[in-house]
Amino acid sequence: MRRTLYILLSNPLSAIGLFLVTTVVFAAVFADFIAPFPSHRGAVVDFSNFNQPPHWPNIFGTDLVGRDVFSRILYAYRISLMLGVVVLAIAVPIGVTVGLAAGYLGGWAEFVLMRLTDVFLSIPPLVLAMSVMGLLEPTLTNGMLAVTTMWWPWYARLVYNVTRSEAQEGYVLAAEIIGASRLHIMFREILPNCVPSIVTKMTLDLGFVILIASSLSFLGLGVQAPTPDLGSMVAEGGNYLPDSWWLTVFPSLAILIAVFGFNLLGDALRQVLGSDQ
Amino acid sequence: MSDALLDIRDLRLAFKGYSGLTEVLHGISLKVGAGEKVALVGESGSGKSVTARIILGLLQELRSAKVSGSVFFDGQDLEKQPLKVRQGLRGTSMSMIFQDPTSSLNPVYPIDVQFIEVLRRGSTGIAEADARLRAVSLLTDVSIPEPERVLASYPFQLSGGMNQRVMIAMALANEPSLLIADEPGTALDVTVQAQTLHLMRDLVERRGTSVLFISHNLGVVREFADRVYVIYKGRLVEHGETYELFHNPRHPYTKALMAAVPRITGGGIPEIDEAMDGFHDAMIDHEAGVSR
Amino acid sequence: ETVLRLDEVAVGELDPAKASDYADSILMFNVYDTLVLPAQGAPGLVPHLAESWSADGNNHTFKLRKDVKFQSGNPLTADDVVFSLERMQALGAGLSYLFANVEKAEVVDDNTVTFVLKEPYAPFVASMLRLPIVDKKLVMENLGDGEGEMKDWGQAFLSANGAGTGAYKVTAHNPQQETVMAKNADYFLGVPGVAPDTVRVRYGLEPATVRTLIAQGEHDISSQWLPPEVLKALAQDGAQLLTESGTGGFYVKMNTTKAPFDDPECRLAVANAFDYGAAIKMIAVTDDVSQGSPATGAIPVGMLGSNPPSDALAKDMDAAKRHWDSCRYAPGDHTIEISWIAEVPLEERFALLMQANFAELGVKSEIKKLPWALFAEQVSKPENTPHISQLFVNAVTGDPDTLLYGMYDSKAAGTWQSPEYLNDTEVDELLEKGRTNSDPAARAEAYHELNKRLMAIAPTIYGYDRQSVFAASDRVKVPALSDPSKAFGLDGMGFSFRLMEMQDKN
Amino acid sequence: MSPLVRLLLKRLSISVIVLIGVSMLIFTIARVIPGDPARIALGPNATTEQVEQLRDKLHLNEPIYVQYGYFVRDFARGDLGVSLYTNRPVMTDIAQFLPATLELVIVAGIFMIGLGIPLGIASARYRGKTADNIIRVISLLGVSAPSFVWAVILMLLFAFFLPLFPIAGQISDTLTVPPRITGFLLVDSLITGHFAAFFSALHHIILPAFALALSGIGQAARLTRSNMVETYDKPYIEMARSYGFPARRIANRYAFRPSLIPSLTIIGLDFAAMLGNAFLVEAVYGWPGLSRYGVQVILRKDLNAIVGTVLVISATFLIVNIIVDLLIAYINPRIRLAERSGS
Amino acid sequence: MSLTTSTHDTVLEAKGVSKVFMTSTHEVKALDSVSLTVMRGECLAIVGESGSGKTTFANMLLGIYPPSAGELLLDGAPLPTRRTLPLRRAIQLVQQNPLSSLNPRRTVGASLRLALDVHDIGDRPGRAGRVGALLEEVGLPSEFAQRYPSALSGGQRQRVAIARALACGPEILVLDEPTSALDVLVQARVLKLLDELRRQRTLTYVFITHDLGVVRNIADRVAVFERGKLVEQAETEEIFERPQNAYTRSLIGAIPVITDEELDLRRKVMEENGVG
Ligand SMILES: Nc1ncnc2c1ncn2[C@@H]1O[C@H](COP(=O)(O)OP(=O)(O)OP(=O)(O)O)[C@@H](O)[C@H]1O
Ligand SMILES: Nc1ncnc2c1ncn2[C@@H]1O[C@H](COP(=O)(O)OP(=O)(O)OP(=O)(O)O)[C@@H](O)[C@H]1O
Ligand SMILES: [Mg+2]
Ligand SMILES: [Mg+2]
Repeated sequence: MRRTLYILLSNPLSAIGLFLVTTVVFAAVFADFIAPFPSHRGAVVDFSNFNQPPHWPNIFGTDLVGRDVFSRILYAYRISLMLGVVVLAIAVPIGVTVGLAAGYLGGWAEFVLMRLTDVFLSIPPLVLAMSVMGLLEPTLTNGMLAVTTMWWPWYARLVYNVTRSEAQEGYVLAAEIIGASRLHIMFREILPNCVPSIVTKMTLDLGFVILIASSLSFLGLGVQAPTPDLGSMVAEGGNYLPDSWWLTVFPSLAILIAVFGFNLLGDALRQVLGSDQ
Repeated sequence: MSDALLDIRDLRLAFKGYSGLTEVLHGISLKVGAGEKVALVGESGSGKSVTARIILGLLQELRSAKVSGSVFFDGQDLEKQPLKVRQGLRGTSMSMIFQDPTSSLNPVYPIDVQFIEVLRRGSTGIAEADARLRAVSLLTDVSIPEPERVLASYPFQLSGGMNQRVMIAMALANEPSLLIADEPGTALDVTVQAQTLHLMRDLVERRGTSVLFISHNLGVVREFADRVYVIYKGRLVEHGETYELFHNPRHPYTKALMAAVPRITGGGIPEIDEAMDGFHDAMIDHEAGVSR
Repeated sequence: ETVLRLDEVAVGELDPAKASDYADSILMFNVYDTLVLPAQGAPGLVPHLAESWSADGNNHTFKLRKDVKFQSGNPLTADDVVFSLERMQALGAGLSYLFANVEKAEVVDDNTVTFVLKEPYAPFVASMLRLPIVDKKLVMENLGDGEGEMKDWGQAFLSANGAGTGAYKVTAHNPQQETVMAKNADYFLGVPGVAPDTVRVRYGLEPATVRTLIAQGEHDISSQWLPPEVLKALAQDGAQLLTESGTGGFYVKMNTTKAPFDDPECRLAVANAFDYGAAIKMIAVTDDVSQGSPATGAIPVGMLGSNPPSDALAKDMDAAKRHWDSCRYAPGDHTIEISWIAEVPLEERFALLMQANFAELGVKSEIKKLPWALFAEQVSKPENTPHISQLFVNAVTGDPDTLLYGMYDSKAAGTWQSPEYLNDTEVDELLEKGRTNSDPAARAEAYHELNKRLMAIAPTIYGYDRQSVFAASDRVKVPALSDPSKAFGLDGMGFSFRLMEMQDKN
Repeated sequence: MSPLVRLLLKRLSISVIVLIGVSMLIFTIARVIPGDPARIALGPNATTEQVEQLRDKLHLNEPIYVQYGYFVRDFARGDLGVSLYTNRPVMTDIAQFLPATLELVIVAGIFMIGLGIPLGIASARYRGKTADNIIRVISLLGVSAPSFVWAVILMLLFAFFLPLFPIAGQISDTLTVPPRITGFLLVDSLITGHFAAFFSALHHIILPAFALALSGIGQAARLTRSNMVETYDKPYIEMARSYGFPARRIANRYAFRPSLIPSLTIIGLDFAAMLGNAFLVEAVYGWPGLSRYGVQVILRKDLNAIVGTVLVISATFLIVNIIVDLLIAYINPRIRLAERSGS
Repeated sequence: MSLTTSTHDTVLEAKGVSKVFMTSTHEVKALDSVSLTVMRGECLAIVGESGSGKTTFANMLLGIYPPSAGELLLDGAPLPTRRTLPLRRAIQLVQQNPLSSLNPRRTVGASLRLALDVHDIGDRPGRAGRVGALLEEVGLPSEFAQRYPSALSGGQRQRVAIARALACGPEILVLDEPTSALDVLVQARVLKLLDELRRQRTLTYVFITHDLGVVRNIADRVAVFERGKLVEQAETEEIFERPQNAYTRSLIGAIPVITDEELDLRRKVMEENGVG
């Protein structure tokens, strides 16, 4: 652990990544203390100061009902991170199990599971997510579920590929010869060797989950106003370009910075964990 | 001095890693005369292959490798030569047989493409058909039964032994003045191995090629080499004429090495004491004082 | 040649029997003609395809002009009028509900047609504004697959082609991309030379796109759905602002079947807590132009039965608190669901405004964004209908009946217009009186009474009287949208291209 | 039968199975999205009888497998039904919108491959040097934002503040659109020799295609780099170097081709993912493409159109993947020459 | 030291075993009706040119794939391809490549522990101790249980692989070129270890190798494969002193050696074989 940290800090790029991620996480966790206008996370309207370009104390300007964009971005990070974490926490185990089973068991299991994965992969993600939302009430939780539905196949595929090559390794054969059960081989022998790829993809994905979720909220699924959400801020602000540029530019940059940070970190992790897919 | 084709002086090598520098070579000096067959033997990981790669200038380009010392080739200090010149020597004046036959051939090109490309290094502008003919004859030399088929194949379609023979044929193709052979026989049966040794010997006699021969098969070394250097953990520990060395090994490590070889006359598995007494003793040079 | 370029948010429905929204209306009013037209700059109707009309009890007879030819060259006859009505009724789409009361239409002679109503309906002639006349012969030649004698009633054909008498002919129509129209040289009223030669209506452009295209002189008239900020920016860049005065309003509708809004006191409380001033501020474009004016009641100012502008509604927290005190629910009892239609971003801001306003009463609320289609589906059941729905509703014929009946009559409940589910006998009676009494004065009286009653039981927060604002380049002059004396009292009629003037500056 | 043909047949048959799976899934999904399609289609004022009539006509009152049966029957006749939303055959709608999307995605794909891969090669070749670091940061930035954020940022920079590119549409309004032959504006204008239209179309497509491609470019560069770097450590590269081949030749010939194999799969997936992402970009740039149509029809629960659109997108996705697989097989002799199979 | 076969019974028997691999382009006959027996407690060496089917034979012994023809018998009973746990336990493998045969993400201890857990050897708390004992048995300190394979040298890894194979207490150990990746010093240590273990535990070895020097010193009997066929099978002494088959003779004649005595032996064989 200390070695990892040391390695991360010794490379300027990964140090920046670590810094950005820490900052974003910090901002999300302590938004209540950092945000100049904590109440603006909710339904506050102030028509004496709306749609204003950046100025003190609204350093990122104000939105169309007079709320502080900066404060809202801080709170949006909170939602985004939670969403990303929850989605991955569900999607990854599903995808990993499917991928492991298909990659290791082969035969019919492989055929059925991978074709199923293909089916999900070949349907446009938003359609898939919407359909899940179609069965359920449009709430944040269900939005997460919807994103999860479209996310697991990517892990299934990744793990499938890694598993297939790992299954050729001597240690798998060794475990088979000893007589270890398939479950043991999948989860205790092969899975640890997939972990680097998975962890790396997860850091990279955290950013993308945030983005997809925001596309969903554009469709009326997921995070609801007045809860701040980066993706919806960009999408809605886009209507007011170029005049009210701050409505889109700052949330866009916020996404970029967060995801960039996660990507840098993911890259660094990939090196430390020694997995180049 | 000038009669040594290859003269390595005080070669040091360290690798930079997460845990700092790891020294691999601690000052190696060795010479290979023109037309001479010199063997480098020693334990696995002792630095044989890296020495070979430094001679070709392959390691120097690695950022993590710190190389110091000098390599004289044909009287020129290679480290002082521009990259172009060094590159020019490779594949023409010096070539190398790599340790791992199958992974040293490009998996996505058939053998003929790779072979012809090598031939073109030696004789620029050689016609495709001529090159092919030459490749066929070279492959026949290394006892490959169906050279045409082999040429049309991809490395994965050939056995390890076949790939190794292809590599040997390639390395000999341009009749270099220095041939570095890094474990050229690992994947071969003893009969084929004998054949390839014969081929190299032939090249030495015909062309005056010098060979630096790396192996841990002491039997092969004994049959092939004129002189032997023994390396242990990045240091040369013993050096001498082959006959001298095999009949009178003086360094504790060399002795242990000799003792460890299972004899075909039987006698059981040799006793190896776990303690490595004296392995780090200073180098013993059987030729100290003899000028070469 | 001159090209007029405009855009609409929605998909253009070319079939006149299916036309319902603003974009459809623009297509319809230009490709097709109706028997009557709204008078310019004044209330009332003027002859158009019909030279004159008369009423006899439940029979309305129209005399048609003899010189009108369809774009196909076929002459217009009474047969076409009857066909158009039957087609409208058969398809049952769009605004056909306006004709649910028509028993039948009969050809009296080639140029005379009589409509027979089931029940008396005072604003019947006005509803003729929504009966575009289609070319029966042409349609019958182009019937598509379908069952029965009329097969598909020419739906396939009319969704891609024009079959009207209008001043503009459709030359290309792609419902999601654009409709291109060209002048009809043989129009029976003639089309002035200054009117645009070609009109391109594009669909679904983003506000930012429209904003830039207009600024760069590559677009002429925006849709009315540009957010006020964008209009403001365009005006500052020198674009002209066109307006169409409202025949409708912004209505914040409360589900009267769900607690706490099943108690009128609670409804009154929130109606008083609503910050009308902030709403007006939100939609202001410039000092003179706004997307709306203060509401005075349920009926927009200027319409039959409306209150004078001086009666503007205002936020009154004391009254609000008082009303809630007499409500049988405590403010914290329920979480109010405030919905907004995803396609109308402005509504999100009103939702936020309400959330803030209601919070002052101690009422908790949550905001829910609904795509239109989902909303339309949800409001068909009272239990699925959110506490609060925001809607822009207008009188499709300019008559208050077409505004109010659909919203408040207890029999009309369960459509997108009536998420209040209001069931009030007094309202029902007054609505009935307004639509059946043929005496204008009596009607005015009835609507006044209705207005009062609707204020007293507050099924709705009457947000503001809507006014459509369009940004336009200086290449085009639109008297009907800039000169009050030339304005029509009907949404979309201002977009009669034949009345526009292109300033050719090349 | 050559192994390539065999592979093609195998992939095709798998794709057909997947497509059947997709059709069943999407068919079911389309029918469980809340909202009565008939009611939505007929508008808010339709009567209950009218709605029921339409439901009957659409077979909506029958069990879902029966409905699927009807669908399969019609599909076999090349009929995807009529869109309730545009009142046109779904085939017509798709034929209208697919080319615009494909054009956008293909141009984006060209950017992705044409820029991403060379950047990756350069980065790997100069690994550790400044050029490498710059390329790495750029490509990482590329993948750090979704296409719609890039669309907005690029539009703001290069259409609003620096008006180098048009902000919307496929072609300048003032030009007459060339007659529809292939539906691809760029191609049609070239065929008809309408060069003004061609250049205008090109001018219009650059920004959206670039926005769509940016993360793909980054991804391709990163993948190519990491695979190349890995390849550079392979003994056969060292062997090539030992023969004194020039660095350029080694990069472009010896290292590139083997490293392309693992990259290609992901690049193929990415390319296909652009199909789905295109709608966000299409929305920002007012691009009259299919993805946007897809979102519209979902919102309106236009059953036939949903199923049709999804099938078309999935089929495109599968076709792209088959092409990629064949390409890989072509490059990788191991697959081309022998598919190993135990007995 | 070589044990005479007569005092031992047959433990493993191959009867006309063949293996054909089907590839998309052609059929590979990897093994062609090989019949041989392995006696309890002996060390049978299998030598032969590369590609002669040695690994294929080993794989079938371990049930990795079934023979195309013929059958395998263990203690006279047919040996199915799908192995029950006791059968798995009976035959274990030490693979050629010590690096890939150990899971890089699991500690040495965990890899050893697996065998104990699967076969339910000893009680749970006792197993940690057993792991240590196994390591010590192969001459490694018991602390190595905490290490990852990457922290071990090639020889050490090979010892761990041996310890793992021993962990389940097999009767038969199949060793597929267990020392070909090691240098002679390490090789000597591993061979010594194997030899000692065999004595202590009365194991049976099937030992695949290229190195005839090794064969000479560890095997009781030798089987020579050439192109999928068994061409000679005899006691080690016999093979080296009086090889019958031409291929065997050419093998022995080409062994590189380091001492004069060896040279003499080789020369003798070469002369008999008529090679100059
Ligand atoms: N690129 C590298 N980075 C770090 N360490 C390296 C690198 N290449 C070689 N080494 C280390 O240098 C040492 C010498 O390696 P070398 O390949 O020369 O051994 P060798 O004598 O050829 O052994 P063998 O007989 O097994 O081939 C080893 O410890 C090896 O781990
Ligand atoms: N899965 C397989 N599919 C096709 N052919 C195979 C397969 N496995 C082995 N072979 C072929 O069977 C033959 C015997 O292979 P095997 O690995 O048993 O040889 P070996 O004697 O172990 O050689 P080496 O000494 O090189 O390890 C070879 O020609 C090989 O190419
Ligand atoms: Mg080496
Ligand atoms: Mg083998």
